[in-house]
Amino acid sequence: MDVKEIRRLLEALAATDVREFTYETGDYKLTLKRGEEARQTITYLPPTAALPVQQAPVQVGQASQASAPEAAAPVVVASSSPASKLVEVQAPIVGTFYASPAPDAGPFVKVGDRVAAGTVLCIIEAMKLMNEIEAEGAGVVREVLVGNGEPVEYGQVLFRIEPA
Amino acid sequence: MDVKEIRRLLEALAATDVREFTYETGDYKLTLKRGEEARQTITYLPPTAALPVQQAPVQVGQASQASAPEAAAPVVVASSSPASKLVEVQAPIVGTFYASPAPDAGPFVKVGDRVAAGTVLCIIEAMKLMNEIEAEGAGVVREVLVGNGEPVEYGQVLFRIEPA
Amino acid sequence: MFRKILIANRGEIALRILRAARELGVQTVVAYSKADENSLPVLLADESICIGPAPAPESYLNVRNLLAAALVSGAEAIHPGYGFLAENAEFAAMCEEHGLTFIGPRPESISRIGDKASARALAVEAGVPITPGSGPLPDLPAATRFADEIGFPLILKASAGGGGRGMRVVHNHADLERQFYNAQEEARAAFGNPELYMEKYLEEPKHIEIQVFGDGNGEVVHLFERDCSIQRRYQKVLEEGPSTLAPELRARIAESAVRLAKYIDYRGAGTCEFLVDKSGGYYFSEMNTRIQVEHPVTEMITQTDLVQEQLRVAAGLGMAFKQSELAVRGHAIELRVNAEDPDHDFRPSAGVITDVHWPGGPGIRVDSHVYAGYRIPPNYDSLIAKIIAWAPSREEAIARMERALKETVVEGVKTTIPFHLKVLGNAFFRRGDVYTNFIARRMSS
Amino acid sequence: MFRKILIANRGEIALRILRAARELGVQTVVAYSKADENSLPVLLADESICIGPAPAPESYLNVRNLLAAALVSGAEAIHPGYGFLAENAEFAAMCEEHGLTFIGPRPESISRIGDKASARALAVEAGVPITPGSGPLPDLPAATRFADEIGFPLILKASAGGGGRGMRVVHNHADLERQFYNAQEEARAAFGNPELYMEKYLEEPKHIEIQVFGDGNGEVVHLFERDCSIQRRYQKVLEEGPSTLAPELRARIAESAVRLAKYIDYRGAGTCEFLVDKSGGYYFSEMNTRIQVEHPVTEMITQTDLVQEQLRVAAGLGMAFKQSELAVRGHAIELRVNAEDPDHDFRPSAGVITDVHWPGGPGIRVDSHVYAGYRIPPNYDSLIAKIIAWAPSREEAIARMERALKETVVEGVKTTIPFHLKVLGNAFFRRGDVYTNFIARRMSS
Repeated sequence: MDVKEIRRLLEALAATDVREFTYETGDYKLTLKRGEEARQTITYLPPTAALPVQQAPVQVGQASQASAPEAAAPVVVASSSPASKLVEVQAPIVGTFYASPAPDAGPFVKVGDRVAAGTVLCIIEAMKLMNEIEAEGAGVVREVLVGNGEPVEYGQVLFRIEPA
Repeated sequence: MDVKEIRRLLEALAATDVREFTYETGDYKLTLKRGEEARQTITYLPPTAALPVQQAPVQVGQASQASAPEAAAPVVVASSSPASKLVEVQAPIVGTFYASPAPDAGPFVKVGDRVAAGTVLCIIEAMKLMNEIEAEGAGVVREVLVGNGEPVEYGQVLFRIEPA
Repeated sequence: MFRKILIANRGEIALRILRAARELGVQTVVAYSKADENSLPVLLADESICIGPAPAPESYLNVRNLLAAALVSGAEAIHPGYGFLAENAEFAAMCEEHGLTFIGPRPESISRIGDKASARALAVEAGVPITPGSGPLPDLPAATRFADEIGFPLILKASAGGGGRGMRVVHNHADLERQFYNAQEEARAAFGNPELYMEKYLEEPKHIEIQVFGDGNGEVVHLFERDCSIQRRYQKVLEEGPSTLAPELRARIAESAVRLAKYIDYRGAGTCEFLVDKSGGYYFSEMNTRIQVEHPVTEMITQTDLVQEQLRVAAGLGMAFKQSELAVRGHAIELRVNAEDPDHDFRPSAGVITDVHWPGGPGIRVDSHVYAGYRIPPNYDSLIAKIIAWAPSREEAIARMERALKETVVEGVKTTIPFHLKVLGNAFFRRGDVYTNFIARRMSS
Repeated sequence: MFRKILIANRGEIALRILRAARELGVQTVVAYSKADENSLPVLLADESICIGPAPAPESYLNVRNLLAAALVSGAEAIHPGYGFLAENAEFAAMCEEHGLTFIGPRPESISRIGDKASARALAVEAGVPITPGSGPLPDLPAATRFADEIGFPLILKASAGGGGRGMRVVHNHADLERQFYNAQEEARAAFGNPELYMEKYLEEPKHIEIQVFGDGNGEVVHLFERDCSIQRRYQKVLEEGPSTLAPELRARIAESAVRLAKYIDYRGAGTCEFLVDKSGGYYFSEMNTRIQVEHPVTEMITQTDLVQEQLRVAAGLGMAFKQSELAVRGHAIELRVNAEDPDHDFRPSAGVITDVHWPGGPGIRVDSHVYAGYRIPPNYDSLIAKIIAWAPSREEAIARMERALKETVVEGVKTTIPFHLKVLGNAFFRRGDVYTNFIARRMSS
């Protein structure tokens, strides 16, 4: 660990309410206390042997965890709120979203509709193929997030459904 | 860790509200406490064996620190502790340090000597001119930090004097 | 010129293509996997579209999603970069079927010259030398006859083998007798097929490759050679141009490459790889039908922009290069900075790049898609930057590269920079004494 | 070549010199002020030595400490960079007196050609055109006679003035009559001396400068011109090369610059500045006896290294350049990225650079001494980077620069990048229609 790293660590800590900090490896140990008095502790326990460095393994005793895996972020946040008991239906392929089976037909589903597992929710056209997207479980459609004819990317949220 | 790094570290710390800081490796241990009530000390225990020779090694007595005026924060901290009532005499110019008036003469001052304001402490030779460096006030020489014939840069600490 | 293209790749080459497109006023759509959501090409693109989860087969190799992404975004052409689908003839053909221009050679060129055996046959037809090789060898006497004809050393290979497995170098008749039946048995065990063949074995060859460019209408130029002899486990580590070979030999190899590319009326950027032995013999080994990682070496010494040229040729605007206008100026070296730990057998060092400071100043080019705070996904290769140094001479280019590496800072992951510094400091390297076994033979410390 | 040199400067030029020295195997001692303790040149230097507190007069202009620093560190030569002591003849002379090589022209060259009045006289002697000017004008009739001789427009200047103060443009006799005595009174009030003189006033001139290089033994070459017309309050904002002037005119201006430099047997790098009017008249205005901020433009289009060349010539190794070998290839543009707020009258924006991401890829060079976490000291100028784009043509260089700026990130301080983007997008700029009043006249939005 060099000064730059320590400095960055200090900056990172400044934004938190961490009071004491200890970092110990076979090579060195770093301890840090701050603030008026203080009792919270963050202890950074680096891999004893050789864990993959992949995800900075910040083991947090008390306080927060800055490095939430960003991939899951929005989904997880949504599901932890009460209003978000909703299940998201995501686009499994890239293509053009169609809400109805034909230009002059009504939509497969609209907000408020009850659906069962297997109910067709929409079509995604990709490579001239019409792919029907079905509900995975029963529930009520609460949100339709894509307009008819719009392009959708992989993983894009199409519907939110309140499970029955 | 060299002086520059420590200096940078101190600056980084100065901007925070860190009270205590300890950094320990097999080679050395660095402890730092600051803030109102703490006994303010900076201890830097360099490796007993393998001191880097090049970088003027930090002479560590008590509350030592090689860093100079502009890194003001730590200096202030240091000087408020009882042990660090020492006054630093810094090089006002760049040049070659001479401890004695002539090659065969004894040093102007040595550790333990009493000095008065105006006592010549050393000579810094720059551009073939011998510049006498005088004590600014009375006191006892506690540390001599530069060897005879060594180059000194601007702001380098030459002596520490305990004011009378 | 195209109005909009889709970039079907990631990392530094996606950024490279984006830069070329942007400078030509072409809009970019970057197709990306979930793992690359926060990558620089995605952040800089005019548009981006997620084409699947992190695993490449479901995203960067997902033909259906890539084509759909191009179609729904209104892109007129697809640039495949290198790797992934870049040399996939079927993908190229599907692009054309869907009215999308594949920025690369014609699909049939990819299949004809992309296949190694077929490429060797084409080279023979075009009069380009290849390493002499036998047909299938039923028994030791057949092998001995071939050896008498071609001379030692030779290399025994399993017809069904690949990736270097089961190969044996034989230096004389005794070797051959001792190894032949063992090799047959090993081939049977490993591949279920005992069939063997032999090729001339080149000791300490140089890996020399010629950059070619064709307009698809019969015109082919070369942009001189790159020396990519410094390899670690068949992975290029450092590439440079021009090579230290004699000018006359360099010209002959380049002429052979042009002849081969003309023979198949090659379109776009391609590379003909040759092995060159110490007696000046050179042998075509394969052709890469795409832009290569090391293309900046050629760009620096010829002051061209190969990726822009790919776009121009694909858009039907013809080739800006004329052979008579192309010349080599100075010397360029490219290093591949990988997030690997050279102290631990180059194991990948994925993670977050906490701080990065690339070199700058005269003669330095950096192609990198990383930034401070970027997390290297574990799903793809470990290349994080290419640093290229140009200078009037090879000696100065080496000095400049050393200077550049010493001002480079990458924190958070291990990189191959310390290893590169060792290569640059190696006395054999400095005098150009480099062959494909350089790292094994000269760096085993 | 020198074994060790002292760099008596800071910021990007200190780093530039360090890079040149390092590539030549020369050790560097960076002399720095307390404010620059954590600067990149100090961090990268072989040695560094503090020469005083932040204020420049006590550090970078502190001759005694600089010379002592060179002597105690065993440096053999001092590179002054630009600014500070770079054009101080006395400092150059003191270096020589103390056995140190001053990397620049001879002291007497600096004093002879560095002084503006003396330089004009030398130009006349060497047969290089200067803007016609009068001697002191005692009264209006004398001024009128000069006006009749030279023709309007003219500019009235106070002999004791400077820095643009007290100057008045007169377009006709009525103007002159109205302004003359006012100007005398103003000069008396401002400078205590009413003396006036007049010069031909050039409307919408281009600022064209010729890079010259002399070996100090009678040989002088030129490295073509830079067009630095785009200025804001006499500060250069964007420099490019070559200019859009006709080739014949460019050649004549370059020839004049070489004639002047030869006339004083100039040694090292220097720049002769000219004003060029729309009718093709060109007038020497001054010579800068040092390396310039915008030297990378010339390096990019001539593939040279001017700073390395300064070291070579200073070390007595002669000049590597031959006029016949020098040629312009392509076009280069340099932008000065300043830590200033273009939305608030370009006020300095000192502070900590919290994040920085420079552009890369083909044709881009970045010369910058800053890094993430670097605190810009308030004591010096606000230049934080020079971005240089090279491409085969001016149009492509502009497109490349725009691409580069759009991928640049500097956080923590305001920069002039948004302003540069406006300049690059300006239609007059794009067609090369730029004169020294460009920003005032074409950018007043």
